[in-house]
Amino acid sequence: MSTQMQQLYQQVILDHSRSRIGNAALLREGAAGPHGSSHQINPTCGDEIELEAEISDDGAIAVRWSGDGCSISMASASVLSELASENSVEGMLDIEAKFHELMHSRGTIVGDEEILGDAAAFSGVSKFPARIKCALLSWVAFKDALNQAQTSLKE
Amino acid sequence: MSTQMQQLYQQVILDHSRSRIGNAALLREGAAGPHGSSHQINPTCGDEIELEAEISDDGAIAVRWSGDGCSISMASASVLSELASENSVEGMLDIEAKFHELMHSRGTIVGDEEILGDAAAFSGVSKFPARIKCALLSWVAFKDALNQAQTSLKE
Amino acid sequence: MFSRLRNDFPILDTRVGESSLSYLDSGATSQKPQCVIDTFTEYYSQRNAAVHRGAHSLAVMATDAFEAGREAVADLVGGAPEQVVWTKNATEALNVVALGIDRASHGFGGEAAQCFSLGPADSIVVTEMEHHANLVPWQQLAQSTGAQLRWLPVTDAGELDLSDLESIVDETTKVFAFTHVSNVLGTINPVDTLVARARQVGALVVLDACQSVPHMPVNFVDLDVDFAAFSAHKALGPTGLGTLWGKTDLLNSLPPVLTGGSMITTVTMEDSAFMDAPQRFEAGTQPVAEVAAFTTAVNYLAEVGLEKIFDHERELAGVLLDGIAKIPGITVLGAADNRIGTVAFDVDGVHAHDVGQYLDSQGVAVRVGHHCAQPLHRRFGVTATTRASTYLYNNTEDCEQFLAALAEVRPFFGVQ
Amino acid sequence: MFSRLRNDFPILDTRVGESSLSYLDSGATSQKPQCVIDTFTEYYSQRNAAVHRGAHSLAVMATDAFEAGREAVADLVGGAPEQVVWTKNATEALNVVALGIDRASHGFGGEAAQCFSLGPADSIVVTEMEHHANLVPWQQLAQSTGAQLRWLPVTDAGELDLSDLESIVDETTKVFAFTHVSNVLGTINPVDTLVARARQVGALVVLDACQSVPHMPVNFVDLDVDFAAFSAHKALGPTGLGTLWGKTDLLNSLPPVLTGGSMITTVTMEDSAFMDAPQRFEAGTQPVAEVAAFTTAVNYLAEVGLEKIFDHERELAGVLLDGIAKIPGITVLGAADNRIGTVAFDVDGVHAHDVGQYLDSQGVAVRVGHHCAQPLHRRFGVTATTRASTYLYNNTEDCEQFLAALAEVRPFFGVQ
Ligand SMILES: Cc1ncc(COP(=O)(O)O)c(C=O)c1O
Ligand SMILES: Cc1ncc(COP(=O)(O)O)c(C=O)c1O
Repeated sequence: MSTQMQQLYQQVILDHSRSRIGNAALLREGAAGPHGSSHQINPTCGDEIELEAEISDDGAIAVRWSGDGCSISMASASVLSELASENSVEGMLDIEAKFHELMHSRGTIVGDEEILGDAAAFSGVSKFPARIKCALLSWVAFKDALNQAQTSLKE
Repeated sequence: MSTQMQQLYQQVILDHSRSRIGNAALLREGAAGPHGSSHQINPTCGDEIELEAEISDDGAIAVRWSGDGCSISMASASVLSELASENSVEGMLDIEAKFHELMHSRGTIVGDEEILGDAAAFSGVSKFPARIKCALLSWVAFKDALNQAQTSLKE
Repeated sequence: MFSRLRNDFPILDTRVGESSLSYLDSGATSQKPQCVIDTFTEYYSQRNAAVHRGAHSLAVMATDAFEAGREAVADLVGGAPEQVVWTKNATEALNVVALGIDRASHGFGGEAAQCFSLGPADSIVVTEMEHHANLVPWQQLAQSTGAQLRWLPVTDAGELDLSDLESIVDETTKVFAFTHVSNVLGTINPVDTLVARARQVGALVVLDACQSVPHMPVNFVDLDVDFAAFSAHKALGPTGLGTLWGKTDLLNSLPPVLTGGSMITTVTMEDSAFMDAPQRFEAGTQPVAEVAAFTTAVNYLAEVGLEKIFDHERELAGVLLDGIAKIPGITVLGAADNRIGTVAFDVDGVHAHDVGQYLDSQGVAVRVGHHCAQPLHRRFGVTATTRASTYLYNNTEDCEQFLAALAEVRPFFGVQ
Repeated sequence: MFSRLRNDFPILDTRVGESSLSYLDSGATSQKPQCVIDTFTEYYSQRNAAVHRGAHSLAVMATDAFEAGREAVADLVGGAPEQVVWTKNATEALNVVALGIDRASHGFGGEAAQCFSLGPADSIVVTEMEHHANLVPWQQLAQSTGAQLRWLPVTDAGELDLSDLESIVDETTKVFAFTHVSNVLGTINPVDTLVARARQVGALVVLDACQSVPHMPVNFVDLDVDFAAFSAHKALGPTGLGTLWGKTDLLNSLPPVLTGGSMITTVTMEDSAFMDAPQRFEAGTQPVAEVAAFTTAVNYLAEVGLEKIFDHERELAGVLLDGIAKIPGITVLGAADNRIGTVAFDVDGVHAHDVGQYLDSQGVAVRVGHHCAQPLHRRFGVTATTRASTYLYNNTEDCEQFLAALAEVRPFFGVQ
C-alpha cells in the first residue's frame, strides 16, 4: 500500500466518515436563532450536502447536515461540525481560511493541529487534486450558511 | 518553369481565356426556342458563371454565358461554347461525361482530341485538385441549362 | 494478435507508482496507437495548411487528407463520404441535429426545413439510459418548441423496457433519439425494433453511436437510422473530433447552427446562402490534423477487424463479470447478455470515489461518478458507481489486476 | 533571434518542386514549431485521459494540462483563467455569443440572461471588413430576433469610416461586433474609439481577435471588450481549438448553446441546471491534447515576445509593400499605416487563382479568393484577391522570393 494512500485515508478520516458528527435531521424553517442553510453539489461525482448553521445568543455555532458522498467529503463535514461546536464565529472563519489554504497547497504545507484539530488530517488530500473538491464541499456550504446566519444576526 | 505548369496553362487554354467564345449578353426572357439557364458559383474563390443553352428547331445548340473567374474557368466556358456549336445534344452529353471523367482522373488518362476538341487541353488540370472545380464550373451550368431546354422541348 | 497489438500503445507501459497500468477507462476515452500519434508529427511537419482554400501545394495535400478521412469513415459505418460531417465531439454532433430542428421550428431553412418543424402537439422520445449528451439537447429542444419529452424506461436487468413502446412512441413522435450501447450498463439496444416503430409513426431516428462504433461492426445504412453521432477519441482517434452522420437529403435541408466561413456560397452584408452537406455544418477552420489522425485510427481498426474486437471484448467482459460475482458486496448495474465490455457496479459501504482511489493506487484506471447519466443512476437508486470498460488493447491480466484490487477495497475501508 | 527560430519549424524545409518553400499564408493558418508537435506525442504517450472525471492518475495529469492552458492564455491576453473558454475554433466562439444572445432573446437563461435579450427595436452593428465568421452569425441573430443589422463602411484607404459612427452605433445598439485586425487589409482598427462609443450607448462589445492575438500584444482587460474570440491554429497552435474570452459575469449569465455532459450540475429526465463558465460552454469531451499543444505554443510566443514579433512583421510588411509598388499592374487593397504583415492585392489582367497557381510553381504559398470576406471584396470592386501574410518565422528572403515570382506573373500570362 502506498504511503500516499495512507496519508489520504488517515484513520481519523475513516473514523469520521463512519461516525459522522453533525449528521442530523435538518430543522429547515423550524430553526430557532439566526441561521442559514446551503446546498452544495459536486457535479463530477454527484456528491451533495445540505448544511445548516445556527448562531445562538452566546455566539456558539451549531451545525447540522445531511449528505451523500465519499469518505473524504463525509469526514470533512463531520470534522467541520466538531470544530464548529468548539469555536467562535471568528475562530471558524480563520479555520476555514487555513483549511482552504491547506487544501490548495499540493502537499507543500502541514496543517497546524492546534488550530485545525482533526481537519489537519486532510493534508494528504491536497496531493490528490481530484479530491480537493470533496474535502471542501461541506466547507463551501458552511461558509455560505454561516454568512447568512451572520446577516440575519445583524438585522 | 515546371512542366506541370505548362501542362496546366497550355497555350490553347490561355488563348480561350482571352478571346472567349460564347461570352455574350444573356437573352433571359427574350430567348426564342426551348432554352434553359443556370447560375453556378465556386464558393472557394467567388468565381461565377451564368449560362444559357438554347436548342433550335434543327437540334443545334446555342450557348451564351457571362461570368467572372480565373483563366481555367473562362477558357473552359469558351471551349464548351465552341463545342456546343459543333455538336448535337447527344454529342454534348457524351462530351460532358468524358470531360467529367477526364477531370477526375488525376492525370491518369489522356483526353481524346477527336471527341473533346480543345477541351482535351484540360488534361493537365486534373493534376491540380484545387482547379478541377474551375474547369467544371461552366459544364455544371451547361448540363443544368441543357436539361431545362430538353424538358421544355418535350412539353 | 491482440497480445501483439498491445505494444502499439505506448501509454500502456506507464507505471503507476509500483504497479503496471491496467487501463479500464476506455469508455471515457481510448488510448492511441503509435501510428495515430505519428500522424500528428507527419501532418504538421509535411502538409499543414488551410483546406478548401488557396491553390498552393500544401493546401492541396491538407485538403486531400481532410477528404480522405470522410472516405475512411464512410467505409467503416456505411454511406457516402459526403454523409460524414466533422464536429468537435459527439456532443456537438447531437446538438447540431437538435439545434437544427430548433431553428427549423423557428422558421429557418425555409420550405425544405419544414419537415423538421416541431410544435406543442409533437413529442420527442429518448430513453432513461441516455448519456447527458443525448438527453439535455432534447430537453432544450422541448423547452424551445413546446414539444413533449418522453422516455422509455429501463428494466432492473438494465435493458430498455419495451412494454409501452407503442404508446410512448406514437403518432405525435417526430424525433426518437436513443443510444446504441449504454455507456454505463454496456447493454446493446435492439435498434431494429426501435427503428421499426419509428418508421411506423414517421419519426426521425437519431442514434448515439458513441459506444458502439468503436467496439463492434456498425452500419448506419443497414440500421436505417436518419442521423448518428460518435467521437473519434473513443475509437483510437484524437480529441477534438466527432462525427455526425446523416442521410444526404436530411443533412441538406437541416438548417446549420454554427455559421461563418467555408460553409457559405454567397454573402452580402444583409444575407447569406449556405452550402450543402458536409460543408454546410463545418463553419470555420476545421480539425484537419485530427481528421488525418483519425483516418489512421479508422484504418487501424479496420485492419484488426471490428468483429474480432467485439469478440475479444466480450471475452474480457466475461472475465470481469465472473470475477466480480465472486467478490462479496459488489452489485453490478444491469445484466444484459447482449453487451460490450463495460461494467458499472456499486460497492456496498464504500463510495465510488473511494473505490476508484483505491484501484488507482493499485495501477487500475477506472471511472467513478455518474458517467454523465444521472437519471439512469437515480433509476438504480445510486448517485455514483465505479465503471470498468475494456478495449481491444486490454488483456486478461488487466482484468485480473483489477479484480485483485477490487477484492481489497472493502477490507481497506474496514467494511465487511 | 528571428533567423534562429525559423529552424524550429520543420515544415519550412519543405521543397516545392525545385524551389524552397516561402510560406506566406499564415493569415489562413500558421505553421507549428517542433515543441508544439512534440506535445502531441508526449501527451498521448504519457497522460491521455478524460479530464474532470475519474480519480485515476492519468485523469489528474490530463486535467492539470487542460487547466494549465487557461492560465497560459490568461497570461497572454489578460483576465483570469476561468474567463477562458475552449471552443473548436474562433468561429464557434463567435457563434456561442451570437447564439447565446439568440437563446436569451427566446427566453432561455431566465432573469440573469435578460440583459442579452434583443428585439425588433434593437440594432446590431458590425463592419464592412468583417470575416464571414463575424458577420453571418449576426445576420442570423438579426433574422431570429427582428433586430436591425447595421455596419460601419470602409474607406478607400482600407480603414473604418468613422464619420457616421454616432448615428450607426446609437441608443438602439445592443451589440457592436468588429474585428481587431482585418484579415484582408491588415488594418489595425481603433478599438479604443469603438469601445468608447459602445460604452456611451451601453452596447456589448464583441472583438474578433483572430488576426491580432497571434501578431501583436493584446490585452482584453485593457481594451475593455466584453467578449473576444481567436483561434489556436493561427497562433502556432493546433487545429481544432479556439478561445472565447469573456467578462465573468457575462459568461455566467449567457445561456449555453451546446449542451450535454460535463457542463451540468443536476440532470433529471425533465430538466437540467448548468455550471458556471468556463465549463458552462464546454459540453462533451474537450480538445485536451490540443489545449496541451496550444499551451506550448503560447509559452513559445511569450518567450519570443509579441512586441518583437509585431516589429519583425512590420518590417516584412514594409519589404512586401515597397517591393509590390515597384511591380507594374498590381493594386494593393487598403493602405493603412497601422497594420500587420498582411497584404492583399489585385493583379491587373490575371485572376487571383492564376496568380496563386503561378506563385505556387515558384514555391510561394499565398492564399487566393475572397478570404471569407465577400462584402469587403465587393466594396473594392473585385471578387477575389491574392493575399500574402507573414508570421514570426518569415524572413526577407521569403518576401524576395515572393516578389521575384510576382514580377513574372503578368509576363507568364501574356498580359502587359
Ligand atoms: C478575422 C478572422 N475572423 C475569424 C476567422 C475564423 O477563424 P477560424 O476559421 O479559426 O474559426 C478568421 C480566420 O479564418 C479570421 O481571419
Ligand atoms: C453514450 C455516449 N454518448 C455521448 C457521449 C459524448 O461524447 P463526447 O464527450 O465525445 O462528446 C459519450 C461519451 O462521453 C457516450 O458514452
